[in-house]
Amino acid sequence: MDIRAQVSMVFHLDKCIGCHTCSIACKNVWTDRPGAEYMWWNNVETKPGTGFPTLWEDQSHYKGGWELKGNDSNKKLQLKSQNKIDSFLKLFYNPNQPGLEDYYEPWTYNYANLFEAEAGDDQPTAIPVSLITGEPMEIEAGPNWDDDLSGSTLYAENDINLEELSEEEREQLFEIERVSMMYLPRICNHCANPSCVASCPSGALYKRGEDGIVLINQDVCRGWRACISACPYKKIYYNWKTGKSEKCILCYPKLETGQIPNCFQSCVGRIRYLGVLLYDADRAAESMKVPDKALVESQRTAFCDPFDPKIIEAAKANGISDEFIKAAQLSPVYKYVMKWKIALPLHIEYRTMPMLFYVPPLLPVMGKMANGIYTNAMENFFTSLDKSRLPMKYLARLFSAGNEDIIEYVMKKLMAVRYYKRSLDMQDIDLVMMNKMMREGGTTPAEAEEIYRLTAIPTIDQRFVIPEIQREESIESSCNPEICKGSCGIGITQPPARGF
Amino acid sequence: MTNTLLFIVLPYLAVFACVIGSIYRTRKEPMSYSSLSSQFLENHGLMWGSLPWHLGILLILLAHILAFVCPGFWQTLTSNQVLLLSIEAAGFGLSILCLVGLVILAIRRLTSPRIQAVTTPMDLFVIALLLAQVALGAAMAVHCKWGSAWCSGTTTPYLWSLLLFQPDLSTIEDLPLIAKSHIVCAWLFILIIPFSRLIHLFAVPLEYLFRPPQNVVWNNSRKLKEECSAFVAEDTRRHFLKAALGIGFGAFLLSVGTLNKVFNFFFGPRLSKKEETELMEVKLAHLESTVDQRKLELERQASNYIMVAALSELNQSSGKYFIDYQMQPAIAFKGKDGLPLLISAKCTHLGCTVGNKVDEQGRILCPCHVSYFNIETGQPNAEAPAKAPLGHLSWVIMDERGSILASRNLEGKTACSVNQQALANGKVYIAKSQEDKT
Amino acid sequence: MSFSNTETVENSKDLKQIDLKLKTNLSLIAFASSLALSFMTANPAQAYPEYQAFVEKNSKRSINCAMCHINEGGPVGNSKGQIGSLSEEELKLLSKARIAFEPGSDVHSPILNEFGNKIISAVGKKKFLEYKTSPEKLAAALGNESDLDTDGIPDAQEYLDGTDPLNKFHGEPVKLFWINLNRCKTHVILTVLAVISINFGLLSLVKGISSIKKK
Amino acid sequence: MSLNSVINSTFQFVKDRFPVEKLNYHSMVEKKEVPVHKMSWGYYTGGLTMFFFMIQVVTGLFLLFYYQPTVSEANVSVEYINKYVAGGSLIRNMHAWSSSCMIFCAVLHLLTAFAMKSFVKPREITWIAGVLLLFITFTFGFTGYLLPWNQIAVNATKVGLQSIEYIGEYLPGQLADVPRIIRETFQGEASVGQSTLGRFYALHVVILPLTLVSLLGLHLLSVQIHGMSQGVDKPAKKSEKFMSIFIFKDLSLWAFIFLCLFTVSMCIPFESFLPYPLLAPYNPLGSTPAGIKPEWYFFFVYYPLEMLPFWVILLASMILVGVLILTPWIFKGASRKTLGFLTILASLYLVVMTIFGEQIYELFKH
Amino acid sequence: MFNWKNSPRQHFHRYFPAILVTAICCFATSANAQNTNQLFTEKCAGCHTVGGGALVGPDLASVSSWNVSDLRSAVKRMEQSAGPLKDEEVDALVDFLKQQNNLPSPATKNKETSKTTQEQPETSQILELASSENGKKLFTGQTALQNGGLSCIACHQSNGRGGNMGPDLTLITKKFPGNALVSGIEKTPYKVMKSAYKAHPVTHQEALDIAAYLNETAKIETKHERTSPLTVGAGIALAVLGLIAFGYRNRKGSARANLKRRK
Repeated sequence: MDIRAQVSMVFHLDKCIGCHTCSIACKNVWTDRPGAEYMWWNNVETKPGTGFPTLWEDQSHYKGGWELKGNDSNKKLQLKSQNKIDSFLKLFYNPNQPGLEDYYEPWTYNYANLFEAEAGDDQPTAIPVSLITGEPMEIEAGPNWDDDLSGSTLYAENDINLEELSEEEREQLFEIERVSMMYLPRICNHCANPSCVASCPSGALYKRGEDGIVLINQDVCRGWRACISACPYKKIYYNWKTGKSEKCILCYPKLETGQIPNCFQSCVGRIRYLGVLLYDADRAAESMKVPDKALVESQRTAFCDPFDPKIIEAAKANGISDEFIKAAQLSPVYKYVMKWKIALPLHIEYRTMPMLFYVPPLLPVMGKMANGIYTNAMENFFTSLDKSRLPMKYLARLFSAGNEDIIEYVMKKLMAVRYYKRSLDMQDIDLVMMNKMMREGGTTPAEAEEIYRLTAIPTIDQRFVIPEIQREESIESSCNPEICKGSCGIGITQPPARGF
Repeated sequence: MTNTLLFIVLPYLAVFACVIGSIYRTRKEPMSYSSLSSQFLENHGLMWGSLPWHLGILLILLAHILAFVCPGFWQTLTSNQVLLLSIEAAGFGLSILCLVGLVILAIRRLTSPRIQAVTTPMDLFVIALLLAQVALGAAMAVHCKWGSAWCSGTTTPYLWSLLLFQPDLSTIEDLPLIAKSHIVCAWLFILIIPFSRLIHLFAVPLEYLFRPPQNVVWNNSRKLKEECSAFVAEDTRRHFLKAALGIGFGAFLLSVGTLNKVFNFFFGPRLSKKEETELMEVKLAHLESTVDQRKLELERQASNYIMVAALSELNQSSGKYFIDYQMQPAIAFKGKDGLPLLISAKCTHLGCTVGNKVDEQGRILCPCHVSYFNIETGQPNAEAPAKAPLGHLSWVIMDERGSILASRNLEGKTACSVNQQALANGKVYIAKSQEDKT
Repeated sequence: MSFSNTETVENSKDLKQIDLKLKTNLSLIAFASSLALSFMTANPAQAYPEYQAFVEKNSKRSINCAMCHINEGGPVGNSKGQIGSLSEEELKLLSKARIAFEPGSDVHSPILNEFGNKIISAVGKKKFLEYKTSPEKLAAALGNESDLDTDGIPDAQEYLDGTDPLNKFHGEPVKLFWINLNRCKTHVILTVLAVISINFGLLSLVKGISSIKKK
Repeated sequence: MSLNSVINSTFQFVKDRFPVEKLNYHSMVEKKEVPVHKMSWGYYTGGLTMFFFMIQVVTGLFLLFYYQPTVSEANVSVEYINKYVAGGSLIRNMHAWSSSCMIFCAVLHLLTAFAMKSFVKPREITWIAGVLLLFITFTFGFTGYLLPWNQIAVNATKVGLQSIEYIGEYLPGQLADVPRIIRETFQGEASVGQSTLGRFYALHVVILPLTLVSLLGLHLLSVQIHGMSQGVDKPAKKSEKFMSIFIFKDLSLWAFIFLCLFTVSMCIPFESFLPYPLLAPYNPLGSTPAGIKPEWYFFFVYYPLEMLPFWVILLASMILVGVLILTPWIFKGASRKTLGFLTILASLYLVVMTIFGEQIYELFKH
Repeated sequence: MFNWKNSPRQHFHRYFPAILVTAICCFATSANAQNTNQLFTEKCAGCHTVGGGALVGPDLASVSSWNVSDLRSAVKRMEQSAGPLKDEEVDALVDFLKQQNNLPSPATKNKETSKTTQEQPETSQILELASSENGKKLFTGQTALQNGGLSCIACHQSNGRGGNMGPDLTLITKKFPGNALVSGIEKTPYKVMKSAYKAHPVTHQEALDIAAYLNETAKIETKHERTSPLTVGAGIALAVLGLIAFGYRNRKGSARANLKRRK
């Protein structure tokens, strides 16, 4: 048993309003540099939609993540993008690497023209110019080009997660004026079994042992770009100016000083939760060796109960500090993921064991009623699930590798909590009904109350339980800071400019 | 002069700059230590450029290195006609492949505005140089074909001579211009490695083959406990690497200087006729002197009388050495009485051979510890380390017919049968019977 | 042959004053020279002990006749390389060598070794006889070009040092050291580099091992 | 005192010197530590001596390829090695130089060991083996000197052997003949000749090396068993592992010494210190050439021998040998200070006699 | 009149201005001349001809117009290449070269005669001592040269096979008859070869064998290789390009370009 602590996250999608504040907060701090203009370590996508980079979920195309190989007795996880030998051939040319055209060409506007243009008949305009070449350009795409375009025939309909939907269901989904959509904010999942780390030929990518943050050592990175195609979430970006890859660093400089990462802090909807999860590293890769539909359950078997004395002992033996264990016990993530089991990983079928969990949105589901209004049809509380605007199949593709039972369980619980609170406030549901509903939803009044409290009215300390990391001190006590200077995400020992 | 500059100065300069520059750049600018991929900016042309180029040049370089490092093996390979033809064909094919790739890369770099945003003049120079180099190589395959065969007699010895710090241009200075330019370009190529994107040559991520898939860096107390020691182990490994490098390089240097010598030592010299003759003469002389020595011994075993000298040859001032019956040196003088005076030359101190020159006081000197012996009495001087006197030897004088004319025994008793005049023609002998008594 | 008393007294005085061994040699030499002089009329062979004396005094090394002669006992005698053992033809050569009064003639005297012949052909018999009184001039007359044994020290210098001009492995140690160091600098540098490198390696090894031990 | 108790005490003596429980790799090599203090350099002298011995073995084997031990061939073969064989002169010079260095280091080792009081219980055996090794080393020098068969070699050997016979004059009665018999056994014939050469050759190439190696084995074994001696009065605060820190430091010193030896051998033929008449092939009919003296490492006994009566030297050397062998018991109680003082005296004597011996001798004569 | 292109060492021309004179008739004239001719072939013919055109060194036909002392010093100067020459030998060579003057000769005729008169005796002599079979093996490198030199075929063609850095040797015996060829092979005084074979000399027997083989090749009709390695090489290049195209046929195009508008 190799107990490790992971700073993990829960995004409550019901609360996301798609305002992109998180993206901007991140951009302003981390990626506002030449070469990084097109990077969005945090972005918010509209679902159904193709996302950023376009169609990133299409792994037949990008070859990200792990593949389950071998027979029943000897199952192996293998990188989809490369094996050890052909990775050397891919140094010269990587056929799966997304190019600039898969993202967008970053641009600015020639604002000076507004002031400096000579007097003429027409209003002077600020024409877009490329941030790469400096030439005037046509804008063809942007980081959230398909924002709110859920009904679009180009973007929404090409969503790869809609593959299994029948033609009927699709048509129903994209019915004019009744489209439904959800927002999906994404940052790096800081996976427990990251494929990007495994793919890096130079060994520049690494996972921090004490908090599980995945980082790239810029001094070791040689720009072979294997990680870019290996990451199924396309959350590693290539800096064309420095020739190195970069990725979300979970604002570790803030985390280390007990502060909240930028995107978390700035979230308007307060959808984000951050806390420590204890997991068994020996089980991390093992638990990913099961059939797709069992993955969510299997992943949960790798997580540990922070209250179990045995686990605490093992964790301490492994160097996990008391602060971390305490944070794990208070962790909102543990509650969502393990206690209530209503937060699910995104695309667990990539088998990287992502450590960012989403509470699936209930609103688009509830939105479908016969006449477009909510009713309290008491006889069959959960009928709306079958007739959901956003089919369960679709959500299952996103959050449970196609296992609709899990989604249904989550939805029922969420709905039960909602009805429970409603019954308390409105008093329009009788107790027997309520109890029956709570049973069907798999919850209890106490739990429902707890869920409600953490979801709707949490304090900032409840949302973000950040342990005392004190990394500087521990670095100083174990390694010369001068030597370890380059071993952080973008903490480079040299300016990001290339000579020669 | 030009040749020296291009083929001796340039290579050393290039290799020196390459080694020092690369080490500097790896250590001080690890950030810039890659080739700055442009696939992100331009995806399509790169495949047709990069893949053929890298595939071709890697195999060609491998062949070049093989030819230079194992010239013997390479010569065996190329002496097989079929193999030679295959090597030539493959080499030419690969150079064409390289050319195709390079041209596409060049076009791509010159036409795509996005790529120009990350292009430096050095990149263009590198492409131009590589184009020239590969074109020269391909041209050699046409105009000086079977270079894979003739290189082992020309460029390989040249490179080895450079490696051994004994630059020898003779093997390449008469090569056609194409070949010489190819060599110069190669040195230029090495020269610019640390100053250009070519540095990525040394970034081959071989460790990827051996490392575990996940890479975890610890920085909590677990790190202190385990991974801190891993850091120390890393440090240790670095030390061991340095040690291996140092010892290996030292051993290499030593063997460069000595292996050849050691081999030649055991192989033995190959003497010229003249040297051999000289040596034989010396050997013969030594053998002859040994033979003389043995003859003397034999004579002393066999004959009763040993001739010392003719009486007329002896004088008072300078003695004549001879060997007595005990195989010890002795000196023969002429005494004041005109009769022979035979005295042992073995110093009674530590057995040195006493000198034969008589000084003004009628003494002879043992040079070892400076004892003066009076030749008349045999007594050493008072301060001498030698205490015992030198012994006198008995002698006889015989004429040609063997009749004894005079004799002296060990007690110093002299018997003389004829007059001085008659004695003058006699010869002095020592006698066995007399000696045996002592 | 007899010696006057005065000479003997002087000699014995000298003996006490000056270095004993050297003096012995000197006396021997003086004796030999007088001996040689006495032979002058009967035997044209000459030995030039002044030179030997000079060299021994100058260099503080003892030498014998073999510096210039074939036989270590000098020119006179019946052994190999001495006049007594010469054949008809060799005698002719000897006489030819003896009349080589001017420098530059080709001398192959059978009693002289290479160096002796070199002296006569380079200096000429006439000058050679003149220098007898000031043997140090001989070195200047020999010049610095000739180095018969190729050890890097010119013959003239070896003559002054009292080292064997015909033995490559004999010379003033300090001079030989610098000359040979210059000659074998490749090897020495290679070895220095090798040793530096090996020592670097060994010290790293020590560091490596001690860092293991610390752990 | 019964026989039994004698046997028992002998057994106990050996048991103390070679304790079985320490006869294993772990305690002999892995656990062994070398103290670090201001006299630590002394610990390196022994290794250095061994290094020179190793050089001697290697170069000696090289020379064996060409050397021929006969009176007619010996000198020519040496000349052949010198002149014609590639690297021959280098090998020969190395052999010669390193022999001198080996003796120097051996004496230095003896002196440091003495000063550091490294001979007390349980290291008596180490000390005695070491003293014997030193004698053997000197014998090596003596026997090897003859092999080139040139003037100085043969004459020096003659003198050396004759000195043995000289001892006889001081022995009573029947014993007086013993030294002569010893000399004749070594000499093999009436004067130094082919038989002597053969015997010396056998001694130098086979017998002495074998003896030395076996004694060296004993010496090293006991050194490893008991570890390095404390060396100074106060136990050293620091110590380093013998394996592999000390070993590698030793190796690195060896490498440096090798460089010096190599350079010197490359550049200075060791003959160049001698007047060259001595290097001519031995001439049995000639007189002993002037300027003859032994190798420098015999100066400390040679010059006194020249100055003082023989019996004084004889007595002194016998006492010296006795004292050397019995040192562990004689100086058992002596303090390191006393030993250091004695060592300084001894080394002063050695240095003065070796460097200024000749001048002293000249002064003495007048 | 004179092929300047083939003479690399231009400075020699100061000593040997070009005039074509025949060398051959001397053969018939005297036994002494025969010896001299032998001497010439041994010492000089590796690099020079008399009236046969320039090889490594220039044609010596012209030198007969020189005065004797110049010629002597010129011959003497060649000692560094040809090895020590005795005075008699120098004289003989000077005489030999001087004699060429007497004989009128158009170049073409000269070459004719050289083939018929000079070649025959020596050729047969070579064939006696040598095996052209071995020669072929040596030439093509099937057997390695004894001292480790490169086999001829690395740089020379014979019978349409071989390298082209050096000249084609198929018809070399026409230019370089008999002993001249042997000595040329043995001494290798040519520009690239000189240094390459310095450390790996060709033995006399090998030279004989190779000469014998070359003698034969002159008679056989030249066969040309059917496929040049260059064509094969170009084929290989094409094949690899094809392979790349095949291997990456499924590579990713632009994802956005692949977005299809559903209808």
